[in-house]
This record gives sequence, structure tokens and C-alpha cells, in this order.
Amino acid sequence: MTTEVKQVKMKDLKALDPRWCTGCGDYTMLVGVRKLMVKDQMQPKDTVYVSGIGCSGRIPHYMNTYGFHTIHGRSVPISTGVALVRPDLNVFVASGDGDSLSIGGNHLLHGISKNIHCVYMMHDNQIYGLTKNQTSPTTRKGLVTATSPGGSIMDPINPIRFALGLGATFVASTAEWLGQHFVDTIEAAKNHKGFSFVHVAQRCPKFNPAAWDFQNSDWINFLDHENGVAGDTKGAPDAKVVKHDPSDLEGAFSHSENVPNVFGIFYQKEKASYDDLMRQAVENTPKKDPSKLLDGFAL
Amino acid sequence: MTTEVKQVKMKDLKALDPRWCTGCGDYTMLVGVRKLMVKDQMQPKDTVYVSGIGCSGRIPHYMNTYGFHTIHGRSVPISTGVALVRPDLNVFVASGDGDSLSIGGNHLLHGISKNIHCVYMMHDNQIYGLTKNQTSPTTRKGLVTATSPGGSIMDPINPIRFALGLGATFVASTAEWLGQHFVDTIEAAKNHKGFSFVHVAQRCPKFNPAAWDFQNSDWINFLDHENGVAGDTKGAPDAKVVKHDPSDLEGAFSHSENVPNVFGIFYQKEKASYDDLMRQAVENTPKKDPSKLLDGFAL
Amino acid sequence: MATQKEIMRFELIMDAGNGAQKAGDILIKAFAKSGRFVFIEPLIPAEISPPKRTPHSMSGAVIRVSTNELSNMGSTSDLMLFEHEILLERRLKDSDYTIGGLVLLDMADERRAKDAYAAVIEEAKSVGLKVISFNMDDESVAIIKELNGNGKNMYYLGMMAAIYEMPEEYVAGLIRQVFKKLSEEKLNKNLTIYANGYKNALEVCPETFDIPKTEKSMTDSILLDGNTSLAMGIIDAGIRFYAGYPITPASSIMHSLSKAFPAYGGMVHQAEDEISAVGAMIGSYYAGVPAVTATSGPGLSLKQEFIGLANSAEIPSIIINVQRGGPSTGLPTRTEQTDLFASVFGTHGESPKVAISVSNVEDCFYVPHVARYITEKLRAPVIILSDYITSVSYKVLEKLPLLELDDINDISDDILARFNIKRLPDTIEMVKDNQANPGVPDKMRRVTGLNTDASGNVVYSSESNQRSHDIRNEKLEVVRRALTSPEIIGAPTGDLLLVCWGSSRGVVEEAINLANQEGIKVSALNFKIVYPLPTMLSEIFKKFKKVVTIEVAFGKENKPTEFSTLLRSETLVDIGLGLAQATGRPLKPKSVLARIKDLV
Amino acid sequence: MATQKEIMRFELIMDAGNGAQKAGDILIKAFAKSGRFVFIEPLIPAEISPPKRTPHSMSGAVIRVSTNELSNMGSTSDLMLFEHEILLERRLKDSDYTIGGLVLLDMADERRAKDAYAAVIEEAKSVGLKVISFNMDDESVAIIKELNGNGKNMYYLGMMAAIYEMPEEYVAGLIRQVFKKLSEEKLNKNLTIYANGYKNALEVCPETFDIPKTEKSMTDSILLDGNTSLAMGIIDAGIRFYAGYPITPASSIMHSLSKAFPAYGGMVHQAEDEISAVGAMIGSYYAGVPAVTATSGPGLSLKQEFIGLANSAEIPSIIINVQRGGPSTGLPTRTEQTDLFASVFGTHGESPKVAISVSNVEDCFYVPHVARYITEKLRAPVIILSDYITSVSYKVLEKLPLLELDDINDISDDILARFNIKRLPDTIEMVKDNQANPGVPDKMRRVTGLNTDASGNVVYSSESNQRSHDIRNEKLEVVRRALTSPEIIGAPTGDLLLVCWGSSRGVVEEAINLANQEGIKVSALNFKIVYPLPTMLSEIFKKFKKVVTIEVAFGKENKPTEFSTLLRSETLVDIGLGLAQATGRPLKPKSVLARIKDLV
Ligand SMILES: Cc1ncc(C[n+]2csc(CCOP(=O)(O)OP(=O)(O)O)c2C)c(N)n1
Ligand SMILES: Cc1ncc(C[n+]2csc(CCOP(=O)(O)OP(=O)(O)O)c2C)c(N)n1
Ligand code: SF4
Ligand code: SF4
Ligand SMILES: [Mg+2]
Ligand SMILES: [Mg+2]
Repeated sequence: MTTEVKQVKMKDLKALDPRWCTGCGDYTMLVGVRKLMVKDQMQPKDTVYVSGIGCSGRIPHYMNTYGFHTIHGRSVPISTGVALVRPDLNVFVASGDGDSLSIGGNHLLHGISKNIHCVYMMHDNQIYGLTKNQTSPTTRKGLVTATSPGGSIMDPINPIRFALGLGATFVASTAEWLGQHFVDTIEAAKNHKGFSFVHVAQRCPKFNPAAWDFQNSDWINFLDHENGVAGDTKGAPDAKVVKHDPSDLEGAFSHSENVPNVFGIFYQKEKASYDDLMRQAVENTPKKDPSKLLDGFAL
Repeated sequence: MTTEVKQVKMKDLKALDPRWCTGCGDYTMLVGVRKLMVKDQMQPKDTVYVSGIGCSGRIPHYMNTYGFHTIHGRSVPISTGVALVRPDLNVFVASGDGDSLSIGGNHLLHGISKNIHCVYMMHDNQIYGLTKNQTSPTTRKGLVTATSPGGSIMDPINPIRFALGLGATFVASTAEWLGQHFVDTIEAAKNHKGFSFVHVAQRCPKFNPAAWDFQNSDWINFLDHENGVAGDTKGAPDAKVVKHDPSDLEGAFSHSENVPNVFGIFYQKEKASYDDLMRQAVENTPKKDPSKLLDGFAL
Repeated sequence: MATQKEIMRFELIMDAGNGAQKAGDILIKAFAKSGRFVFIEPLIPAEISPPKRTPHSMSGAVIRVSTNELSNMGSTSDLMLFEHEILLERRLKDSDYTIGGLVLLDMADERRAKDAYAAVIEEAKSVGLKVISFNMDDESVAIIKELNGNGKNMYYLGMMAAIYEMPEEYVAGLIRQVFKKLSEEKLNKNLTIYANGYKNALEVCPETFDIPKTEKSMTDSILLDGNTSLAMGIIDAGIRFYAGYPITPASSIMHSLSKAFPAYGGMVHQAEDEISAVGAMIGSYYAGVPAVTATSGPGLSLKQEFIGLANSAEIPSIIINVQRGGPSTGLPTRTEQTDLFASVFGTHGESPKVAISVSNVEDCFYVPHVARYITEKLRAPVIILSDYITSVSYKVLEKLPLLELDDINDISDDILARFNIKRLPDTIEMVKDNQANPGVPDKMRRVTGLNTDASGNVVYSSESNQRSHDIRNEKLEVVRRALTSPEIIGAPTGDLLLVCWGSSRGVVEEAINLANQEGIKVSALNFKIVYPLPTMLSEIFKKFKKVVTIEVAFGKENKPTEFSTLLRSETLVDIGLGLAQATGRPLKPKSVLARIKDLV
Repeated sequence: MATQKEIMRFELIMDAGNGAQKAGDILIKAFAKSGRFVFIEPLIPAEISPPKRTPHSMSGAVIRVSTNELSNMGSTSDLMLFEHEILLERRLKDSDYTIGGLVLLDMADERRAKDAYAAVIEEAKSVGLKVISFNMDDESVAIIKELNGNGKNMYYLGMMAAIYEMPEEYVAGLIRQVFKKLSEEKLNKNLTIYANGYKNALEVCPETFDIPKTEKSMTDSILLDGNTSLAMGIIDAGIRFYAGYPITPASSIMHSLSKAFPAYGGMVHQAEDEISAVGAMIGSYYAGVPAVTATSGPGLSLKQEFIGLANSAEIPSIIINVQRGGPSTGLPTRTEQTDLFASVFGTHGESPKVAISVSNVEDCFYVPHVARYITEKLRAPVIILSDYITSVSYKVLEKLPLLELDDINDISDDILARFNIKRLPDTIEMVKDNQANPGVPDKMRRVTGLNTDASGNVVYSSESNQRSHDIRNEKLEVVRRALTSPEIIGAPTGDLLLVCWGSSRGVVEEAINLANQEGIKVSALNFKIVYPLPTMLSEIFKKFKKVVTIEVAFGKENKPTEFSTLLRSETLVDIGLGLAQATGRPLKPKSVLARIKDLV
């Protein structure tokens, strides 16, 4: 039996109308992911978009795929369950900087270290958007927020280095306003088997407009390589482009020093995902007759 | 007014009799920390020993200091509260490998990244002891446990690399059976201002006797440096000793490749702790008259 | 020609981000400073600034003004100003309007939505509203364009000021104060728009209103919302550490404290999550510094395990839960009273604790004192239950006397009486007898979540476990015995008793007054401390033919609300369903009145 | 000379790590295989192998043997064998002995603790126990030394086998089976020790016992504990995904499944914590694969937020909570029934769910089927409540019929009836109407914890929120209407009704039998589904003069237990305190009997 596969078009991917602020980078990400789905003809029915809570967390409502808008910081546990039992599905995860690195840190840690197969996009606007302007783990030192009226006192967490420290198998950074680079990066992430950690610089004009200077590009450094993603010199004409082989871990660690000003694939390696290993273990177990389930307990 | 300071002796530090299994490395750690307290004449009344749940978590009951045996994975939140409001206290934290890196991962992540002032000892027996033999995040691949009857399928988390990825300011590893090295390391950790992350190889003869080959030492590599801790060639005669400057971050990352076979200080740098910054911020704020608290809300 | 009205409710509804809240704030100040009582409920979307001209972008302020003191938002709005037709359509759905009331509708968008405008106006008329449409003058439109679309709110503010007969220059002065950071040029533009709105209103609006001033002196009055009040109360109660994680509607407590606390030697710690926040709070209290954490539903769920530890280890601890619509993420910017059982019984195991609710802004200020008193006496957790509507609504009130509490024993009997509780006994038995703070020599205290004997040693024997349960429960009995009767509103006997707690109090009180005016006799019983319950309830209930609860909680036949379940079990009185509506909107005095009529 | 006894309880108490459990297991097998019913409670320290010769190292097996079927552990032990005096002293504290019972005390350690031995023996005698002291023979002592201290348990096993008149060779055969992996040499050493113990017992023990064999055929019988039964039930119920985090006493469900599940196509996921475990379970069910998670108290507290999400998003989900002593970390290896409210009401907001308790090992096997049936019909969470004593105690029972459930509608009425529930209606209204699983074309389902309308769109309007509450609560009403009467043990009318649930059932049943034998008439009502409650309770209660609850929970005057609170609220009947003991030890039929006598 063959199921007829429908051609996926941009308009098929629309669901509810988004409710983000004007100019929010989440719009661009939504469109970017849709573009990838059209480009690679990913079937909406086979795609699950999982998210936590935050402005970013609303994305599943706006994307006409399967979707699970979960609770704050807990997108990875749900994704893990889905990935373990349904290898046929594409799992996209949307999570904010607070959702990822504050309340959700432990799950992200384990998602990365277990190498659960999914594309994880960390929407990094360096602020809590939905709860209105509180300091997040990636907020830059000195920024005045509702919870840091005297300016944030902490050095932000470096999400790339965090992922590298956990033995991540795919670590990349991109910016939503760099349309081409974003789609290329998400595509590479999607093609990777395992946990693809993608840090995405995301604009929040409402609460943190100065986080990303999207009108200039002289601060951007692209990591460029034939096995990576090409630097987007059209989107960012003044950016520097450096060669970096994604298989070079120490190089990746060294480049990560300049995060968040570096975009590209820092590191990629092949490694079986936890979900694959788990399924293999089940498959390799000789099966027993369910009608004799209790026979082993006979006196 | 001067308070008379009593001389601290080993016997003053005894509380309840320990209830660990014979040969458990937790005994050695308990004695090691007591030795340090005697050596440096740390006052029991000014010391708080905080722990999570696990065999390791019992340590506060056995140490005649202040103590808080908290809940599973949550020693850092309690320690944070104590450290923030009571800079006069020494805070020791005891946490197992599961307590630290499984359920407690998010708090450890934030303890490290916020650089909360305390000495954090991760008792690494590579197994869940107290709940009887389940796989932990540091369990070696292939080990048969109650939850991995076919052998653990995962690569263990590298705790040193994890800490380095988070910008830790003090990262060390030692083994409890190396008495001198252990005490030296904990002493260096204690003298560090900020979050001192100390990975401790800990024997669990009950459930994971093969984890640490404490009878041989040819597998051990000491990181040795005048600003670090000297290799313990008496305790580990066949160990290799390599020079490593704890201020060299890339070197630390590179040495961490061979964890858990490397003991010594991987990395140390000076950086204000979150609790210091917070207290300074409060202290630097001009004080207001509490009897005029509501005056600003007058119509 | 001004109609004189002692009480009125109106609203200003705009797209989010267009400044309705700001305009509302200035109006409130104007009313309050000029001697009227006000009560305001902000309407906030759960998103930040959803696209304009959608139902989701509805944002604004509902404002109630009166010559006399106000205890709640009232029932319906008599006058409503809408930026465009979509918001009017959305707001009609909530049925919060007075039949015969006035709708002022800006027609600026009519060009692009002619039919929609017509349809909505028709609908509004059909439900009995008078619709007055208006257009901004050209000058204002031009200035707003110059200001990148900002400034419309000043126009509406001008209209409102005119309609409520505020002296034009008086409100302009307030605008100047509020916008003191604006450049002279921008400020003037805003003032021009305001003046144009003022002028226009008098032309389009057939009626203006005059709300007489109170005779009370308002010189010492303050304007305060529930969460700010709580934050200030925390400072006054001698608490010096706050640990929290942002969550609507609790976050603003943290925002206020982040600004104010350091000047009084207090510290605000933003933890990585709610678990860590409650843990740090317990750590601080363990180390001897009074501490508090605040959260809302989802955060409460996360804190449960740690609350149990505080109970077992006997560490004082205060947890504020500002209830919002549930379950799960639910309705973050809507009100409910459905976390009672989760607060009191949510922790696994037998883990007795005290829950105190607040009925108004004044309670918010004093509840930290009482919570601190009880938790330090008992060394058991105290939960403070507020709710969305209490947390966000502003009120004019007399300046509150401060306590500047240091030693909890200095708390005044008056403040305890406000929460219907007497002073607790000097000594209360503890599971563990040594309770010194770190730093004290020779008293090294070690605490744990495991069961222990009196010396703190871990034991699992039958008798020691039963002993611990006994002692922890006896602590609650001590509180129970100290509880005086909850406040009775109205006569102590009669046909119908309405039982309420939290924010329902004000609404119920007003409904009873309305009923009395119609000659219907009904009383109410309002609880502050909702767990444990006082001992005299059966006595009170027996004096009424019918007892029902009035809550913003879910209940139906066969399923009493949570509070009702407790009361029924305690008294075996057949407490009925008064109102148990969980629509996310606060209760209305008129709905309660209607229900009273059903029941008597 | 053998005394014939139809029922007897004895225990073997050693230092942890010395093999008491192993010896106990062999004994049970011997009894069961030879045609006796057995019920066994392991005594486990909360630590792993605490230092020997301390009270904390007490480990062992309490074994009850009978000619007839057994439903519980009984009251007291008639015979107890102790490795040394410290354990005897510790165990005396629990008062679990039969007055006039026998104590066998190994005197090996007397040399180092002469006075202590004398004192403890004195104490045992003073409470009415007969103390028989013994010493191992020199050969055994020598072999044990060779075995590095191991093997003592074989000696005691030998003694027990002799005292209970087991044929020596028969038990030796079982030893050979159990130790089949040992080298021939070691095995023989163990057998020699065993034989020496056997011989010695006959010399030191004045009395032996003969428990007559049952007339029932035991050929198809199985030996099963509660948690293994649950694990097997999960497989038979067609569940194919387990996510958990280790916690005593739930872990052994995970251990059993880790071994057994893959052979039936199931997967066990050890998550990083309980939050992640319940999340993965929900993720699996969302993706279409029936799933379950199991935990104990502290883990339940952590799962609350996610349980609320499952409820709101309408994802079926099954959460097993094996109750242990609380609050907080409490008593991990002791029993309690104090998580009822945390299970049913612990989630913030109005979050209705179903709670099913298990009364015995058979229930454990079938409860996953019923939970799956209900949760998939309702798309609301179902909590399974077991408890420590049910989870660890072993029992001989007839081989259970399998269901091999695939489609939930194939569940048999019998199984539903075991839990006092009828088949649910074919269609039950959902908040959201599209409920397809991922992979189905054109039905892309998006779920959320926010409030939605029927199409799944996020809405915050008053009516839609009330609608969601109504529908979720109506699901519980559907269950409530399907509930039949809980099981009545004894006559349906009378003076005294004992209400129980969970593991108390067996104890209560036995107490009622004992009472009947003494001519006292009393009945019991046992609940399986503990929330919601069925509709006919008032009717049932009215037929009794007095109704009380019997639970391993905390209650006292003025403070009904949690279950009692529900019953009181539901029926307005003055349900009294029967027994509400939370000592960590299971209830005793004799204590219940004594209480019955107080009450009638
Ligand atoms: C358990 C819990 N705690 C807190 C919240 C409140 N909350 C919602 S979103 C959010 C953080 C949003 O920041 P981020 O993750 O960076 O996402 P953004 O809105 O910036 O996309 C918080 C704290 C919640 N919903 N649940
Ligand atoms: C919330 C919670 N989950 C689970 C447990 C059960 N538990 C107790 S200790 C432990 C893990 C012990 O392993 P580890 O942290 O490595 O400490 P160790 O015993 O090896 O020292 C677990 C899962 C618990 N007490 N609380
Ligand atoms: S608050 Fe920021 S992140 Fe949220 S929708 Fe608005 S612009 Fe986007
Ligand atoms: S189980 Fe292992 S870690 Fe725990 S006390 Fe025994 S030896 Fe030590
Ligand atoms: Mg963000
Ligand atoms: Mg461990």
C-alpha cells in the first residue's frame, strides 16, 4: 500500500495567527523553519514541534504540524518520550534562553549528553520575554531589567561552551535575521542524527532591543567549512569569515571564547543517539511468549 | 569582647556513628575533611555541611558541625541561601554522582556558573548507592546495574569538562584513598573564593567495587604545579605526574579528555562570587529610613 | 450637563502597547488626589504586545470611582472607551457592561473595516448599550503620526478627564509629572493631544459625570496594589531575604523588592527555578535570616518537595502563592481561588502547615508579619494565598501604620486580630529540641528530612515516627486553638450565610449591602486563615438555615469546592454551592446578589 | 515433639548483608512448594549495610505461614531468631512479638558483650518471651571463617527447617537450586553448615511445629510480591514504555521491567529525575504509545506540575505512587497511606484526576489494565496508589489469568468489577475535539497547558475557561456514575463499619474474622477507587450505627485522616477515628480487633 505524499507548501504550514510583538525575531524563525520544511519536503504529519513556556514557546500553535506546547523548561522530557517511541517523527524543539538554561538546564544537559535525536533551537533574546523583562542566564552584564534594576551583575552563561563541555554531537550558532544562514544551519541540524543544539540569536525589540545589533555585521564572525555551513556574507556583509573544521573539538572550544559573536557550526561528530541504542537493545532481545508471562513465577 | 576560640581536635568533630558499609570511601572522606578542619583550625560552629540524598548525603549526621541533610539533588539551593546571608560561615557540600549530575544537574550548573562560595565535593562512586545499584550519569559503559541489566549503554558524563564548560573558577579531581592528595585538594578548594568544584573518586565496595582500582596506581595521572596540588607519589607510586598550570584553560580542557584518570587542579581563576557581588550591591545602596517606608506611595 | 453619581465604573480599552495602562494610572491619580476612592483592575493580555487589531491585544484598565470606600471592582462598567471595533467585540463577550451604559468608539479604523464596525455597533446596541462614535481631530492625528503612532492614549485620557469633569489644567499637571523625563517638545505634543481629546469629548459626549468628593481627608492616603503592598509588608515585617523565580502574577513582588529591598538591607535572589528559590529561602531561614519566596500555581507545584523538607526539618519558611487561573499554565493573567488544597495538602506525606489568605491590599501589607510570627513560633511552613485580582488591583487607602518588626514577639495583637488569631503560647513542642542558628558554639544543629528523635538522631522506630507526627500536628492544633471567629459581616443569625475567603470578601460584602438595601437579610463569614479551621464553626453555622460558599473556584452538584469540602468535613453541615465560578474574571456583587435572591 | 499449628509467624533477624533475606526466600519456597500459604515482609534498613552489631543494621524476614489463604502479615511473631543481642533489643522496641513466644538467640557474640546479653535476655523474659540461647558448633564456625564470614544464614536456615519439620533433604535441594552458580566446594560448605544448624535446632529447641498442608492444589501457584506483580501487570496491560527515576520502594518495579520488558517489546527509560520521567511518559502517550511512570512520595511531589499539564492537554497518563513513610524523606523503608490528598489534589489549580488503590498482590497485577482503560477513555491522569507493605510483601497465590490487553475496550467486566467499576460510556466529551496521534495526515494536533476552546485555540474568555473546567470535571462524574459499591466485608447493616483502602484491607478482614469468632459483629467497606467516590455511600453508612476508618495514616481528634475528610464531606456522616496509626509498621489484626472492642 502506498500513501500518497502531498507536496508541502508554505501556506500549508500556517496554523493560528502569531501573537508576538511587531519585529520579534520569533516570526523570522517561524518562517525559516517553514522554509526548511518546504525545501526538504518534510511532512507536517510526521513532524512534532515541542516547546517550553515563553514567547518562543508559542511557536507550535502557529505551525501546522503536530505540536506540544509543554511547561516551562520541560520540552526535552516530552521530546525524549516522543523520540524514544517514534523514530519515524521529526522532532523540533523551541526553547527560550530562560527556558533552556535557567529552569530547563538539567533536561537540556541530559538531552545533550544522551544525544536524544531532535533539533533543539534555543531562542536567545537574552531576556525573559513573556514574563516581561527579567534577567536571564544569557543577559549581558550591566543590562537593567525588572529583576536587576541596578544592572545585571553576572557574566552570562556561554551556551556553546556549555554544550561542548557535555560532549554534544552537534553545536551551532546562528541568527534569525540571517535568513540563509539560519535555514542552512537548521538544515544541517536536521540532517544530523542525535541532539542538534542550535543557539539562535533572536531579536526582542520589546524588552531587549540592544541585545543584537542586527543592523550592523562587523561584530559577526562566521565559522566556515565545507563540512559546516557557509558564512552568510550577503546577510552580514561586514562579518569576518574564519575557517573551522567542525570535527576539531579543541578548535571549537577555542572559538567558543567569542560567543555570542560567532555563528556557524562549532562541532559535529557521529555518535549513536540514546534513543537508537535503546531501540536496538529492545530489538536485540529475544522475544518471549506473552501468554507465558507469569510462568517464571511458578513455585 | 573576645570570644575564646577552642582548639579543634579530631574527636571534637565526631557526631553520630556512621552507618556506611565496611570499606566505603565515604568514611575516608569524612576523616579527610575532619583532618583539614583540624589542620586549618576551622571552627565547627562556623561550618555548615550541606548534603543531598544518597549514601554520601549522610555525612552531616556524622560531622559535629552545623549540618543540613537536604533532599535529593538540592544541596546547592540550600547552600546558596546560606552563602548569601552568612558570609561568615564555611560551607561544605557533599553530593553523590547521581545527586550532582542526574537530579541535581541544574542546581550544580547554576552553582558553578554563579560561582557561589562553597566547597562542593562530588562523591563519585559511579553508581546509585543508597537506592541499590542503579546506573548513574558517571557509570561506565557496559556496567551491569539494576536498571541496566544488559550493561549501561551510555558514555558517562565528564564532570570536569562539564564544569569547565560552565566557566567554573575552581575545578579539581582527587581520590578519597589518596589521603594526602585529598586533604591538599580540599584545602586548596577551601582557600578558593567562589564555587570550588571537587570531583572525588569514591569507592563503593558494595555495588561498584571495580569502579576504582585503588590497589594499583599506574592508571593515575597527576596534574602537578606550584599553584596547584602536588602529585601524591607516596599514595600512588606508579602514577604519572604531568605539569599543568591551573591558569591554563585550554590545557585544562585538553587534560580533561582523560578524566576520570586525572587527579589534580585542572583550572583555577579569580572571579567575584555571586554572593559577594550581591552583598556588595546591597551594601552600596544608600539606606532609607524604614519609618518612611510607605511615603513614596502618598497620593 | 453633569450627572452626579456617587459611584461609577468605566474602562479604557486599547491595543496592548498603546498606553492604556499609563493613561489609566494618570486618571486614577487625578481621582484619588482630588478626593475620590478608586479601585482599578488592569486588563492584561497573556502575550506581550500581540498584533494590533486582534482580540488578543486587548489591554486596558477598568476603573471604579466612588465617594465612599471601595472594596472590590464592582459588577459592570457604565462607560467604556474602545480604540477600535475588534476590542469592543472581544470585550462584549465577557458581559461586563451595565445595560444602558455608554460605549465610546474611536472610528479611526472604520475605513478598513466598515462592515465590522457596523456589525459591532449593532451588537452593542442590541444588548442595550448606547454607542457614541467619535473621530480624533486632524491635528491630533498628525501629531500621533509624528510620534510614531504614540500618543493616542493621551487623547482618550483627555476625553475621560472631560467626561468626569476634571479641571483640564489639573490633569495636565499630572501628565507633566508622570512624563518628566520626556523632552519638552514631546511633552508638549502629548499635552496638545490631551487637550484636543478634552475638547472633543465635550462635543461628542452628551453627558458628563461628577463624582462627589469624599469628606474624609485624603492627605495621608496612599495608592497601592496588592503585590506592592506585600513587598512593602515583607520589608516592614523584618524579612531580609527574598528568593524567587519570575512568574505572573507573582513577579511584581520581586520587581518591587528588587528596587526597594537593598535600601533596607534586604537581598533579592533570582534563582534558576522555583525549586531552587524555595531552597534558598529555607537555607536563609536555617542560617537565621527571615526569608520568603513568592510564586504562582506552576511554581507552587514545583516547590512541594522542599516545603515538606522545611516541615520535617523544622525550618521556618514563608511561601506566597498568588493564585491564577489553572490548571497547568492555564490563564496566567486571570483570577481564580483554586490552589487551596495544593497549598495545604500538596506535599506528599502527612505534612501539616498553615495557610493564610488575604482579602485586600491592607491584608497584603500585614500578612508577612503574621506569617513570620506563626512560622517562627511553629517552625513549620506558612503559605500565604493571594490571587490575581488582589495582586494587580490598586486602591486608595489610608496610610498604613508601620510595625518595623524585629523580634516576632513584638507583633501587635491588633495585627493578629486582623487575621482572627490570638497570640500563640510561649513554648511549643518541637520534634527536635536543639534549634540554634549556625555560629552558636556547642549547639551544632544538624537537620534532615528523615525521621529523627528529639536529639536529631535518625531513627525509624515505630514510636519515634508516631511521635514526630504527633508533634507536627499538635503545632497546628496550637494554631487552631488560638483562632478566633472569622469575621462575621451582618447579623450572627439568619436564613443565609455566605462563606468566603480571599478576594471574594469585598464582593460579598458589597452584595450583602445591596441585598440589605432591598430588604433581604443575609450575612457572611470571611476567613483569613483558611487552614487550620477554628473550633467554633459548627456553632456559627447552626445559627443559619442555609450556608453556602462564594468563591472563584470550581464546584457543582456532587462536587463541593475545596474549601467547602473542608468545611463540610469539619462541621458536617450541608454547605451548599453559593457561587463557584471559575471563569477567570472576578466575581461581581450583582451576581452574588442574584444568587442570594435564588437562595433566600 | 511437634505442635500442630494452622498458622504461625516467625522471623529471622540478622545484620544487614549477612543473608537473612536469602535464607528467608528459601524457607518461603519450601513452605509454599510443600503446600502452605505464606506471606512475607522483608525488614530492610534505610541504609545499605550499616556497621554490624548496631541497631541500624537490623535486616531480616518476617514470615507468616498458614494452612489457609493469607491476606496480611498478621499481628505478632511467635518465634524469632536473632543473630545477636543488639538486634533483639532493637526489635523488642517495635513490640511485634507474641507474648509467650520463643526467642532463639545466637550467643556467639556473648564474649564481647556479656552484660548486654544478660540485660537483653532479662528484658525479653520480662515481657513474657521464652529465650533459648544457642551456640553454633565448632565445625560450622570454622567453615564460616573460611567463607570470610558468610554462611551463618545457612545455619539459621537449617534451624528453622528443623523447627518447622521440613524434611532435611528437601530444603537442601532448594539450597542447591538457589546456589546453582556456586562452585561445588562452596556449595558443599554451605550445605554442611545448613545440616549442622538442622541438627543443632533439634537439640536446643524444646518444641517443633507442624503447619498442616492445604488441601488445595498448589501446582499452579505462583509466588509474587506487589511490585513484581505491578511490573508484570504493566506488560500484560499492553503498556510499552516505562519512564522512571529510582526511589525506594518504587524502584523494584523498574528493576523488574528493566529485565523483563524488552522481551515483550517494551522499553525502560531511566530519566535524570522524576520530572523528566513523567514528562517522557506523557511524551510517549502523546505519540501514541501507552506509558507509565512509578515513584514514591518525594517523586510524586516533583511530578505535580507535569500531571497538571497532562490533565489540561488531555494526554492519557498513568502515575504509580508507592507510598512510604513521610513527610519529606521520612522513612523510605516503612509503610504509610498518607499520600492520598497529594495524589488527588496536589497539582495546583482545579485538576481532577482518578486515584485507584491496590489492596493486594492480585490487584497490583490488574490495576495497570484498569488504569489504562480509564486514562485512555478520559484522557485525564490516573494515579495508582500502592504502599510499601504491599510492594515488598510476597505471597503465594493461584496463577493469575492473563489478559494480553491491546485495545482497551477488550478489558473484561470482571477486571473492572474487581475495582468496583462498570464500563464507561462509549463517548466522553473532551475539551479539545481533535485527538489524533502524530503521523495521521490532516489531523495535526497541537496541545497546550493554556486554556483552549474545542478546536485547540488558546483563549482566555470567561465562557471558554468555565467550559474547560466543566468538561474536565464531567469526566470524573462519568467515572463516579460508573462506580459500583465498594466491597462490603460482612453484613450490610450493623453497629460498626470499618472503612479501609489499600493494604489495610487484609488486616481489617482478618480482624473481622477474629471478632466474629468472639461473637462480635462488625463489617468493613473496602475502597479500590478512592477518587472520585461512588454515589451510594450515604446509603451504606446509614445502615450502621458507627462508621470509622482504619488506615496507616495520621489522624486524631479534630483532625480526621485525609480519606475520612473526603468521606465526611461527601456523606456528612460523622466518620470516626478507627485506627489512624502512622508508625511505619503495618497495621495488626489484633490492634484492629482491640479497637473494634473499644468501639462496640
Ligand atoms: C514553572 C514556571 N515558572 C515560571 C513560569 C513563568 N514564565 C513563563 S515564560 C518564562 C521565561 C521566559 O523567558 P525565556 O525562556 O527566555 O523565553 P522568551 O519569552 O524570552 O522567549 C517564565 C519565567 C512558568 N510559566 N512556569
Ligand atoms: C526526589 C527523590 N528521588 C529519588 C530519591 C531516591 N534516591 C535516594 S539517593 C538516590 C541516588 C543515590 O545515588 P548518588 O547520588 O550517586 O549517591 P550515593 O548513594 O551513590 O552516594 C536516589 C535516586 C529520593 N530520595 N528523592
Ligand atoms: S516580548 Fe520580545 S520575545 Fe516576546 S514577543 Fe515581544 S518581542 Fe518577541
Ligand atoms: S552502598 Fe556503596 S556508597 Fe553506599 S555505604 Fe555502601 S559502600 Fe558506601
Ligand atoms: Mg528569552
Ligand atoms: Mg553514587
